[in-house]
Amino acid sequence: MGIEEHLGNNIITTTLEKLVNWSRKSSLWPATFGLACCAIEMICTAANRFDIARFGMEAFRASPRQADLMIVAGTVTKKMLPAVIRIYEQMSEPKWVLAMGSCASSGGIFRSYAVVQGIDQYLPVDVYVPGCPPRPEALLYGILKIHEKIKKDPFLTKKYAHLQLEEQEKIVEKVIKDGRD
Amino acid sequence: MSDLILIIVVTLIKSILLIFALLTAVAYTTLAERKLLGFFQLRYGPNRVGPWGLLQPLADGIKLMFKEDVIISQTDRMIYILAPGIALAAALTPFLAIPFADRIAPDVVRVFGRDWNLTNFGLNKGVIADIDVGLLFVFAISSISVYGVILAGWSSNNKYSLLGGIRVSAQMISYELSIGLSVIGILMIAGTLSLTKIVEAQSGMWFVVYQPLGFITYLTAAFAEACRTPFDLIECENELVAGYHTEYSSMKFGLLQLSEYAHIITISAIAVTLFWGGWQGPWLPSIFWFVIKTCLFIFLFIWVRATFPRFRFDQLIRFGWKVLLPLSLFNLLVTGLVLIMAQ
Amino acid sequence: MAETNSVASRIKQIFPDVFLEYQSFRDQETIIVKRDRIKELMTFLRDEPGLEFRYLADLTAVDYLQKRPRFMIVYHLYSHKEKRILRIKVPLEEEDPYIDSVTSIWSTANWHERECFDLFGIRFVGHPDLRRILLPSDLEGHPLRKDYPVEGR
Amino acid sequence: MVPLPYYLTVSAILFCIGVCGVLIRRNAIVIFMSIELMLNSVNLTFVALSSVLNSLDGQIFVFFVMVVAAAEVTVGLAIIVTVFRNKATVEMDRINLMKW
Amino acid sequence: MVRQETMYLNLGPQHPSTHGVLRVLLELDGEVIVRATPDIGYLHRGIEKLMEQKTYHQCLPLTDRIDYLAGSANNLGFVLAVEKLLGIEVPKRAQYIRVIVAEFTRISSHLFWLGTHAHDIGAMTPLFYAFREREQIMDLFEMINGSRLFPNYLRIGGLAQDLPEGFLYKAREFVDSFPEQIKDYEALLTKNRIWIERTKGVGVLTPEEALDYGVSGPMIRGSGIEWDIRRADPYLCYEDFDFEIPTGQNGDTYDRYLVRMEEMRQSAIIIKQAIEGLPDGDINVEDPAVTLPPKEKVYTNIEALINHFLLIQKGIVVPEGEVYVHTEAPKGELGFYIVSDGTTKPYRVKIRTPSFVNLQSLSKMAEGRLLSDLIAIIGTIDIVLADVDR
Amino acid sequence: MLAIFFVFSAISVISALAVILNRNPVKSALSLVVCFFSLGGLYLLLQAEFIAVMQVLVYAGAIMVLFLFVIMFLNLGPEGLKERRGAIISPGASWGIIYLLVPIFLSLLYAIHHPQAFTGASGEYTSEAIAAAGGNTRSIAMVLFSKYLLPFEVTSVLLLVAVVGAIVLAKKRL
Repeated sequence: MGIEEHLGNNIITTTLEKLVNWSRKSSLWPATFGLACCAIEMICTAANRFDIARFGMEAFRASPRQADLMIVAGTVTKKMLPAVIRIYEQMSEPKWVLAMGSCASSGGIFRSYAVVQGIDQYLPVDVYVPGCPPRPEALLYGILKIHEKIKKDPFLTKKYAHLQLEEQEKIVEKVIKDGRD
Repeated sequence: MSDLILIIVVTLIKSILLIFALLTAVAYTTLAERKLLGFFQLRYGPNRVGPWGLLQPLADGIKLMFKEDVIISQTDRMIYILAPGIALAAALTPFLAIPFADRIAPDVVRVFGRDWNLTNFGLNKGVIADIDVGLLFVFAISSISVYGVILAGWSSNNKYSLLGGIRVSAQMISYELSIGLSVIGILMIAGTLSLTKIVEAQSGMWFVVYQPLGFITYLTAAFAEACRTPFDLIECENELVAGYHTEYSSMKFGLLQLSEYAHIITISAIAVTLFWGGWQGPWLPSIFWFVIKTCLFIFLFIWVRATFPRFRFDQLIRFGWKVLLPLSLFNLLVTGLVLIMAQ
Repeated sequence: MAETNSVASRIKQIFPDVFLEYQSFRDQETIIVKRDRIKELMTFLRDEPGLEFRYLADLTAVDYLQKRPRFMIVYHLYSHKEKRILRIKVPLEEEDPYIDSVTSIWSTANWHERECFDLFGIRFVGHPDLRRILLPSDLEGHPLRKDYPVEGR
Repeated sequence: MVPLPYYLTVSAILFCIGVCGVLIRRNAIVIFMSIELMLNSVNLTFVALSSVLNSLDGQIFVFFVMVVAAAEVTVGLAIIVTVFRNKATVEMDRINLMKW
Repeated sequence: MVRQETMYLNLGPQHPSTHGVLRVLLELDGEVIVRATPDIGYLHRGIEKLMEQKTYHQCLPLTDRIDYLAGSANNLGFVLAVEKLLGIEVPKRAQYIRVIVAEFTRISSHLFWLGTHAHDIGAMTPLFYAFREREQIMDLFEMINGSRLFPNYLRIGGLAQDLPEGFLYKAREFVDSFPEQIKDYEALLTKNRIWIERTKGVGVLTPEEALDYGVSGPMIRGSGIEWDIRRADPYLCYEDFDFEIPTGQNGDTYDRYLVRMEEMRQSAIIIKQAIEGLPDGDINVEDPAVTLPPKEKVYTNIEALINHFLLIQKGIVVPEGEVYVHTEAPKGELGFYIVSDGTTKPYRVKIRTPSFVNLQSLSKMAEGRLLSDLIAIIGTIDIVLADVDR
Repeated sequence: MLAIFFVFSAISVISALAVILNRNPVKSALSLVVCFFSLGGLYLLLQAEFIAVMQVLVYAGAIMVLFLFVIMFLNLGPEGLKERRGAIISPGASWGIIYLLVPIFLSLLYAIHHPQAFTGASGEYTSEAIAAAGGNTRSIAMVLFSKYLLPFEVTSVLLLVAVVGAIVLAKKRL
């Protein structure tokens, strides 16, 4: 995390918290992360008709280090899973995950040997957007929901919920195991 | 002694004001780019954050500041941290010598019950340091600016960043020569290296009239210098992910981003100073002219970005050596001949 | 029909030892051959004037779990000149299913054969780089075999 | 005003450091950089003396030194690149092109 | 101290210009590619295996998601294959409508290719221009069956429903204005020096190599071989329409660009002809074993109700046999090889996808080129990773 | 004045030491850049503005970028940037250095502190004369293009030869 760890818990922090949350919500840069069909609708969302730029979100970052929001757009296969997790871990805090489409949420129609049945088994998903693929409007609605969530985030008054080290190790182990078979 | 204090104080005030203005300008250049790109691409661009999206840069800045700062373990820590600073400093420093207005204060100011004569050392002029070799100074500093990129690319310990770093050093060698040669025509006409004198020499006619070819070569090389489309090879997201700043996050990334846009402003300001009469212009106060002209150039940069594809790396180098260099040499030759004839 | 029969009969004539059967279904011709001289046969089909199946459209396998022989390799050849599809099928036994690679005849067979190896476990002898192509390299089993559960093991 | 010997001392120190670099380093590029360092220390003497002696010849000589250095660096680095292509090393101990 | 070694660079599986989740292992000497090895399978979803568990109609939504830029084109290939197995032919009106849908799909797929390809080479704006038109096509798709990306409009033996009112008018409107809009892109790219520099002579495939690598669609036509399945092996009623097959001469990226641009124009011409010649009549075959009875009959007629019940519950019974049907999908030859064992579920479906085969030529085209060229080459192959991996 | 001199000279000496003592060639090159900068500062103190700016422009801006480019270009491999471990100075060499350098350095110091060695006819370019002529740059130009015209022209030939030579050497195939 950034500066806030050095700040105490006092009267200024609530105002600061509001300001920072506002800025985080206003400049939520997604990582370019298209996996399958949903990526096309994600690109449509960024294109001129739906224009995600209105929310200051057109800065699709190719480097996960600079992104705030990971839109898991599409089917996650078991071969792809380690890469997905890695990208998530490369993103710097604070970060949010949006599972776009039924494949990312639950595996969708692909109940097969190769497909991960829902990315939420491995990543903390903030918002699920249903649909196969969801329409751009649906994605925009999901993003607005994330905005609401960010606005309520008490990151200063309550310490940010870091994953504990052991938990993290467990997840990594699970990934390695599941990625294998 | 009081003179020295005066110089220091006035220069400090001017510098701080300028830096503040510049950083604001840089922040809003990013917004302008996003809005204009939206306009070119049949979109709206940011419009939800504040009225017309005007608070967007502020939000971006605060967000970046409060983002986790990842410093990768296998990196050269010091250089990694230093690089964004070098980049931004090198992008802003040339403004030291660029005259941005005619005069910004009266000759004599009365403060603390004392008259201070500001004409000494040109303190009332719209330039921070009227350096005798201003032009050379500007180019010397901008030749330093590649270090920020090279070091960022090298210290990130990432192959994409490294490729970005290598690209910038190779590409810089190919355009730096033409950018230097293209302004020599100006030197020959103005007969001075001081930027204020160059601007004053343009009171009759702007140098772009005498030096159209020089201007074109300068502008082309300037696109390469600012690493903008069609020459944005060092960070082109489609090839090198994010190029030299792939591994940067938080405010360090913000600084690199700022330096990139600051570079655009600097380059535009130099172009205005050398070719488009600097602050010269009728009716309006001089500083307005300077700002308006610079903004036009920034607009041009964004326009080109929306229009052109990207050159390939070797094509840029070939272009630099085989097209720009001969052109600027030819320009030099013609200017020399004309000057001799005129005598 | 007669024309196609002529393909079949020519193969029968030139490769009598491997020719097994000729089938036709919905205007599509199938020739079933043994695996022994597959490379020779394919080279013949590619280069023989009047046939010129220069284009390997597809290469795959079918797993007939209950039947013997269990696997069937299916080649779909296309002739741009004759504008015609020809299907060549080669039966393979369950134990150690292998067949000669046709990569040297058509470069495109490279990935098709790798895919076949990946999903069916069929070995292509003489293939330059026979690795798994679609699935993670450490996966066990071959998913398109009928005895592999659809949701994986 | 800084006395002349001060400049000359700094220059001498830099020169000696450059000599050290040439002598002790194996990496051809670093050796090359040490040579540049020596050239620069000499430049410093030139400029210092020219300012003391009220003559511009020293500065002009520095100008020429820079030109020569630029030329030298281009060719030198080209040689290093070529050697590296053939020998896969830039270590001086291993570059024995003259010995067969 | 240092070995001269080539650098290994891992491009992907998550990289902005790999069009999804392609991974390319690169061996670089400086920036020159010594060897490029594509590594695929990051989107392998086991569609072929899944199809073996589903009835023929249940397979249809799966085919949509193979090449997700051209959902209807995949539907078409599959239903044609099944219809061939069944030995039926759909009525003329259905064929014409299928042609219209297929060609719209081709245009939308090519528009997406154009946008991303241009974006890869660094021109941002064509992407947005292309999406302007693509959204219009999406609207048309939404009209016919309610969904944008995957209309899932085709059925075995016909169509899900007849065209809605106003569709033809809007389609006509689009087709009429489209050639004008193509000029916008051409103005940005075709004569642009940088674009030509970046694409001419990059990724050359000679006709022999094209055949050897089995590439199809615009790839093989770009190499100068005039082979279009719509013409060579006409399906639906493509022989009714008058259209040209554009070909290139040099087989480079620029030629393939021109071929695809021209194909979009030709598609618009085909659609225009189809709209003009659209016959009246049924849209489904009159075969109770294949087609669902009309809804009003299901409510009033017991026979129809049982028929409906059986078709939904059990599915269509397809006779034993095997067929390979190939169609000209936007990206090339899309082949469905279906083995039926006489039940309601396919015994084995092999999908011969164009991208899978076309992608194989990547290593050949990229060898000895620069890293930037690789990006252009990936763009020119026009891959969709779901199409490659299935 | 003296304080500034000491700052610059200290920086230059320290960075020069860093050039030869750093294992990593990239860091050596960077130290050299710093050294050149501080030398530029010293030139400024000596009122040689033109030379100072040229120092930054040519040495720091061009030559060192070339160095960095070559270093990065040759050491692409991940291990490449690290030199082989072990002493930079071999024991034998260190004695040689002491025997060789100490006398050189001492004799230099001796010469420096006997300034009669440097007395010569004072030139005409005093700082007042330079100011009157229109500044350092203008005066240099005057001398360069009159007295030193031939050498100046010869350097252009030299540069041309260097460029041709470098291309011939470094290009894989012509």
